[in-house]
Amino acid sequence: MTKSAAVLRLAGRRLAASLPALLGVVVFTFVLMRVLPGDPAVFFASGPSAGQKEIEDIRHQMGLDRSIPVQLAFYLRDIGTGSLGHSMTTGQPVLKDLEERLPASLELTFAALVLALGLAIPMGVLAALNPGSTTDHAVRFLCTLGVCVPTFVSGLLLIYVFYYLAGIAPDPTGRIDIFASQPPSHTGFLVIDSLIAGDFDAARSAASQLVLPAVTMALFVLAPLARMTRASMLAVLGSDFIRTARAMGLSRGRIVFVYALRNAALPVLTIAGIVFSTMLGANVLVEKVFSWPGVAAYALDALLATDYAPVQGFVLLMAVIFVFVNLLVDVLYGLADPRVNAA
Amino acid sequence: MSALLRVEDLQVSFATRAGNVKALHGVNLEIAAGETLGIVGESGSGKSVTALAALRLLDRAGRIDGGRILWRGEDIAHASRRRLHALRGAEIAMIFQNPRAALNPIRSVGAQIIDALRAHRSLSHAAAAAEALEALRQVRIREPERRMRAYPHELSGGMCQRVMIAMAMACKPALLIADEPTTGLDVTTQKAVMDLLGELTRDHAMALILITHDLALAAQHCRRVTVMEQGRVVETAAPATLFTAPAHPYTQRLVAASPTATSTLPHRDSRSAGPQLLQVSHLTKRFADGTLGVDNVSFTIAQGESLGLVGESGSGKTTISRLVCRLMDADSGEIRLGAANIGAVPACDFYRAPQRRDVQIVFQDAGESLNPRFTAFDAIADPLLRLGADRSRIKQTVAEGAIRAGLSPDLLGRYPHQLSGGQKARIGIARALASQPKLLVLDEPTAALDVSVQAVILELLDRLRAEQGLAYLFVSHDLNVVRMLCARLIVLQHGRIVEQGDAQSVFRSPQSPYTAELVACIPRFAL
Amino acid sequence: MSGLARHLGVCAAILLMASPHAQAQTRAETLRQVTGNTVNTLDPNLPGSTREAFGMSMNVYDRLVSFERKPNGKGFIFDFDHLRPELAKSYEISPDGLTITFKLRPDATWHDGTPVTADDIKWSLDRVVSAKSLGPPQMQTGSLTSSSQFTIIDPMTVQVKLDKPDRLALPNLATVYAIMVNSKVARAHATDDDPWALQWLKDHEAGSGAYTVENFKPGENTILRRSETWKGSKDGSLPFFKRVIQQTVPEAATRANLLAKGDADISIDLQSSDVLEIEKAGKLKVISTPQFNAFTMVAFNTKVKPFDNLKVRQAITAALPYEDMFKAAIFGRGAKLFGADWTTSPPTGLFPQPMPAHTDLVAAKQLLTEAGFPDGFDTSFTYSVSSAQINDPVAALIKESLGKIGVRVDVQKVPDAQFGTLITEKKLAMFTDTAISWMASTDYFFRNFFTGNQRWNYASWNNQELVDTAQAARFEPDPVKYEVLAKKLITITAAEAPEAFLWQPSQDAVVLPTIEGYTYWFHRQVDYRDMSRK
Amino acid sequence: MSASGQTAHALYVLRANRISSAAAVLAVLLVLTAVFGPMLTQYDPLASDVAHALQPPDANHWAGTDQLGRDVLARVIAAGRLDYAIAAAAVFLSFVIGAVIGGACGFRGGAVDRWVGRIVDVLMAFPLFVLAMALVAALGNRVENIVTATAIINLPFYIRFARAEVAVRRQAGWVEAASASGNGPMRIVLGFLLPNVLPAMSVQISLNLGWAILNAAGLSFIGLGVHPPTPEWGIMVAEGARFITVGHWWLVAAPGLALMLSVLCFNLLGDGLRDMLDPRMRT
Repeated sequence: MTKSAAVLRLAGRRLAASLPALLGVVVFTFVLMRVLPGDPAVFFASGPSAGQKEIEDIRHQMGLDRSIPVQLAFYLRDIGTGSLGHSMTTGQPVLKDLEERLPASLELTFAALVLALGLAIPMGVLAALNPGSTTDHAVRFLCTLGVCVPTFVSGLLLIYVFYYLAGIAPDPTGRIDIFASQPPSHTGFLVIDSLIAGDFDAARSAASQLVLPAVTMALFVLAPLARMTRASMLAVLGSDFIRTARAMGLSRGRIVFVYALRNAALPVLTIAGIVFSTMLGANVLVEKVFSWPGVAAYALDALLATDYAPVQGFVLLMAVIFVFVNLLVDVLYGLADPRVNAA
Repeated sequence: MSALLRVEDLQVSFATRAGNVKALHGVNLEIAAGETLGIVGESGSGKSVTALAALRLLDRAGRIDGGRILWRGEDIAHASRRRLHALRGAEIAMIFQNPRAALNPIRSVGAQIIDALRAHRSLSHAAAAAEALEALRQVRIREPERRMRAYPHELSGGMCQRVMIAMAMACKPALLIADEPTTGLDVTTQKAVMDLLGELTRDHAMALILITHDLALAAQHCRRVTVMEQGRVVETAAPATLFTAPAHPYTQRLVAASPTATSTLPHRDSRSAGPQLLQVSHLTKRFADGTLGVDNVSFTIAQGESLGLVGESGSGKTTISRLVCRLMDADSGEIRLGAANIGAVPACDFYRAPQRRDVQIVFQDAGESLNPRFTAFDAIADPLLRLGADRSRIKQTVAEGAIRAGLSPDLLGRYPHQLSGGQKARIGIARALASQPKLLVLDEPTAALDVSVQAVILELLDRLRAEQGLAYLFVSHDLNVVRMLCARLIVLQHGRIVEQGDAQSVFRSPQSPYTAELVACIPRFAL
Repeated sequence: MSGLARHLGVCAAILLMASPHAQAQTRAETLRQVTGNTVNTLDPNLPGSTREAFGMSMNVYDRLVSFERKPNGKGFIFDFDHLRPELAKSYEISPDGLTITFKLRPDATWHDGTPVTADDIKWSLDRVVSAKSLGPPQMQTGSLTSSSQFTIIDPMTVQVKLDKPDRLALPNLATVYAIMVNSKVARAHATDDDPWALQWLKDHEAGSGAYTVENFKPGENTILRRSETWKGSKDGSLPFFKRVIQQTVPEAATRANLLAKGDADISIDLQSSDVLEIEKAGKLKVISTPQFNAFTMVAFNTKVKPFDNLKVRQAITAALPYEDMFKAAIFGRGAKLFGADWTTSPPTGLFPQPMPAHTDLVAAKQLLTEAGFPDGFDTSFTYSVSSAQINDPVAALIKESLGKIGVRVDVQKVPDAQFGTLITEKKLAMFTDTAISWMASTDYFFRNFFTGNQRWNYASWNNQELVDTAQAARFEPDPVKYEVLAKKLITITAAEAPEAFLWQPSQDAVVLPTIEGYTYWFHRQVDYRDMSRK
Repeated sequence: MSASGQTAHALYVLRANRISSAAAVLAVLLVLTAVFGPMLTQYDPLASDVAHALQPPDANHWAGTDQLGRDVLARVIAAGRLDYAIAAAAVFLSFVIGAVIGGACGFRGGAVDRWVGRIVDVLMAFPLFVLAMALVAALGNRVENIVTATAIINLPFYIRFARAEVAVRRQAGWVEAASASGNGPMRIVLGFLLPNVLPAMSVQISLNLGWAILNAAGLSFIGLGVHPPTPEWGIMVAEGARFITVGHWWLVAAPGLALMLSVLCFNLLGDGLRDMLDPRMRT
């Protein structure tokens, strides 16, 4: 009771404290976009017959004919009213675009994170139980191998091998087979939506589309997660209370899983939170390679087109998610670790 | 007498980065049912390793190279994992130093006791909970129902040790091994825990092995005491024999070095009645969390005088040492050194003040107070360079300082990790003396040292004071030690002075009940 | 709320798709195109419209007229010189060339089932010359500037009046922008700020074309369904494909994989290297068409030093490694615009055509010395990120080759938006780009790309003789005289060397062997209406 | 640690950890190749030979030739210099600035610390790769800007790291001792705290070197890398990856291998360093 109240208070305080950072993100992005050397109006007026007048029109339409502080003020006002402006690239309101694309990114990132954790935690535990052994070195080498291949290379290779050569994987063109029917949207996660709709073919299609990109991303984050699991497991296994548990004759399974792993999971949770936020923003290249209609690829296209609003919206969204994920991690941490309350 | 546990020629080694290191060179021990055995030794003597090896709890690097560990006649040195699980906790239990760390921080203490119970007996959760509650009651924890749900961080160190004891006793083992169970606890708590331990083992006819560095403690609580040195048992005898007629030279040294109510130092009483050097008045310091760390404390120190500051943890003694030495700012009050009001200079600017060289400090943990990246030479030279010494003579000055502190100049090129605890303590002293201060604040300078080293360092400090006419502010929790070095002392409790006066008289006839309790709790072996 | 509405909409779409009608549309009746880009608006007039949006509008909207097509190699190519009625039943040009009369089809209907009327046509024509969009500047090139030029004669007849007999008036009505819109629907969504319903038509269509939009997800895919009431084809038949999926697949290698596996039917934007290998493997059909209404060049900024010096331009023109670039950068896939052997006058008045440029480093060095740069000079060479695949090698070769005559080149690869800005602001010294014109007419090319102070005058060239000649050619009705003027334009350009012409890149359409009917259109997109599966 | 003690210790760790030793040897080889490599090959990495374009590896061109007939091996070797220079410069920049700012904040605390913390929060909240892209796009894709962008996105980590490490040690006895010995705050941070934080940071540095190379490669993939014809692994891999399907595997093989090995080396080396510092804290 007092605990949940404390957690809530913590959450509220953290959210309030993150507001200046969010404002900073907005302003910084805004200014950064304005110093980009391209003129978006020129870019979008680059049809075969567009002249100076069209450029001026677009400039006016995008509000670029005003001074930067005025533009910023307008932008902040728009954010206040829940609008993130329009994308010139897709012609849609940025909010709508992000709303449609965020579930795709989230679904992929979640799948990748679950996959990575599912592999990294057992590997890290195994390595920590036998430090210095061949298993330990093998785990370390394998995980490191994953980090040193750029995601666009591993992605293209996976496609080449599993789609082109072996023909096991579905065509890497988005979230669901283009010929399959899209389930009605409840969660935005196609696999879950399909299951809700009882459409198992669609669910299988959506899930199989997820595999390759999720593997590509998971490979890249395996190393930090496994390393952290190993290190924190090692630290916990070497701690006094594990010795107590052993001295009390607790079974090995209980010591490893209940005593050690639960304690070791806390730092892993923190890293997992960071990994999640980073992946969500950094899977630009994976989304590109797998034609995944996510937010990062959207932002990349906008950035190259000097399309301000989507980039600004994307960065703001990522910052908000970053704040919320951190908060979630803190809350989970607080629930899992009784010491946090005391602090 | 049939032995409950017999250790025969036990040899243990550890694989370290420097190669294989032998920790035990054939240790022999035995303890009968219901008996109490003390194992005493300084750091590195192998006393804890013996206990851990007996329970096969050595960490990954440790290995039993030879010998037998007979539990009721069964050799458990090579027992299966399954047998060990059945043995540990149920037949032999063990409790450790630093009880708070020895408990799982994210599991309620009740659950941990229940875990221990259910590891050996097929109990329902409810039955186990009931027994756990009973166990807590047995170790005299107040409100045991509420404590069942408490987490270790919510309990005091003494309470944690009681929980540990409850857990260890839960399955009614025949032998309890207590590895430094009271080290790090305040002297009053220490007494309570030891009394409880003695009482419980007696009541349950349980054998107890008490491992400690404190000879007096072992002598007080055990029927027989084994003295270990560098992985070997040097002597086993009844306490009285050890104290009166130690057979082995090492035991003799150890007995001699252990401070008792009657130990003295040659120069203690040579108080030069010099003019007043330090005057502290109405010193008050409130911490960030709102508690009063130091509450209206006033005292003076004359030139060449040595004042003792005694108190348990949280009494404010360390805070006062930092305030006096201008490493921390007080909220109110004055600190005067001679004519200068040094309390008026903010701590962060004091490094530029001319009085910086006059007040120096020796820290509690000598190792931790040395920059790991500085050689002994650098450490001693640093204050010389900063506080304006003759640079051209620096080598010579440092060497002289080292010799004065009893440190061989050959060691000046070494880094802290290449030096022993005693050597590091000497560097700390040499560094503090380098700027030729008038007042030296000694913050538990021997607390982390073995008794034999402590004795030497105390002697050194005593001699230096006499030679250099230094004034000391000596901070310690150990009444015996304070009494050896200081003629006058102050007793602190909760940041307040509860008693002050001549050391001998405070010791002999304490005025405040708190001081009386402190004095009473000092482990001593009455012949 | 909009969320709820969207949910309902999706549910409705699901129901529709689940219906037997939808399921009957098998894979064979569906065409799947994969492309690196995306349709970003359904109304091609919108500023910022992508090329894919242009292509999509051809399938969704009808225009009054359409270009004919003619066989070309394995496929077809559009015929700029021949037009046919599309939404119009017929058209007639008055002998003085000042009036064009369109008769409408009595049986033509909009996608909502209502008949096409002269009102709709008048409104649509007004829209394309009046709305603040890409339409007016394009229409202007065909002397279509004001809504007063369009009059309703009767419910089935609309007349267009011109000031001068402009050869480009009718072709302009066949271009992308001149879409015919269901004015009743569009007007219902017009606002005071937006009288031409530009906003609404961005996400919705109100046309009469061969296909209706089933699903429009910018950045992901656009799915079309055949309109069973379409009347605009040449012979009145319906297109073969009942459903068309145009899907965005950003990675070119993946697009090639999809085709190789037979999972996609067509792609027109594969990398040259992939096309080359696919052609070698012979399993897929590659239809290569040099983009005869385009040219790739190296432009010199004639306003800045040292490119204001003719000899410098000539020297660089002679120092470019044409053959190597042609071979290494585009793998020879295109038509050369260099290496011609005429000196004074070109053999025809067609443009673009090969120019008399050759790699001759000795001559280049000589020219450079004459220009006063015996030790060369420092300059930069710029191109856009999106064209890096071709221009990375081009830049490397140019840098190497110019280095041999002492010209030190700093290569700059800049994001597209920045590239556009730099060109418009005339800040680049030397750069490469590909120029495209919908109107494959010599005078149009020269007026658009070599005169005036606008973006497309890459070289910022100002040659009075050329300007005059181009203007004269525009309104010259006599083909013979026109040919003379056209040749003169080309001769001046060859002599003055404002740009070094490289090639016309090929449009490589890669299709499954069973797919037929691909046409190279002026807008360089796929027209699904002509295509079929064997 | 004394020099000899440190060497002995390092040797012990290397012996105990074969992978780290192999990585160390390989790292030295790679760096040597980057420095002296251009002398090993007869080919000019920039010289085109269109007649011999896209040749698979043979006796003359051990790693084949690219689209312009340039020797892939010569380009891979030349690219090493640039990539290592980019990574080293970026990491050095962020390390120096981060250590000083973080060190000062960790030692001082207070308002400055809070404000720097806020700014770091802002940077951390950014999707980092997108920030790098935006910075390179804004500043122009030149080598120095790629270095700057990489340094900036690394900066918050170094500040945090240095801050945390310094804050932990601020209360240490030897810091108090330094203060008692008459050392001012500046001298304590620069002379005492940072040298002690350095070993822990060296792990970060090593891991970051690999990461910086990957970052440059990622920027190249989206076209924001260095300008051609400058050879750079990221560009070569990005271009080569697109040639995999058509069978020109050698275009990606050599640069890909070089890139992978380098990143692998730096990562394993970082791990090894961590081992050397503290066997239990290998995170």
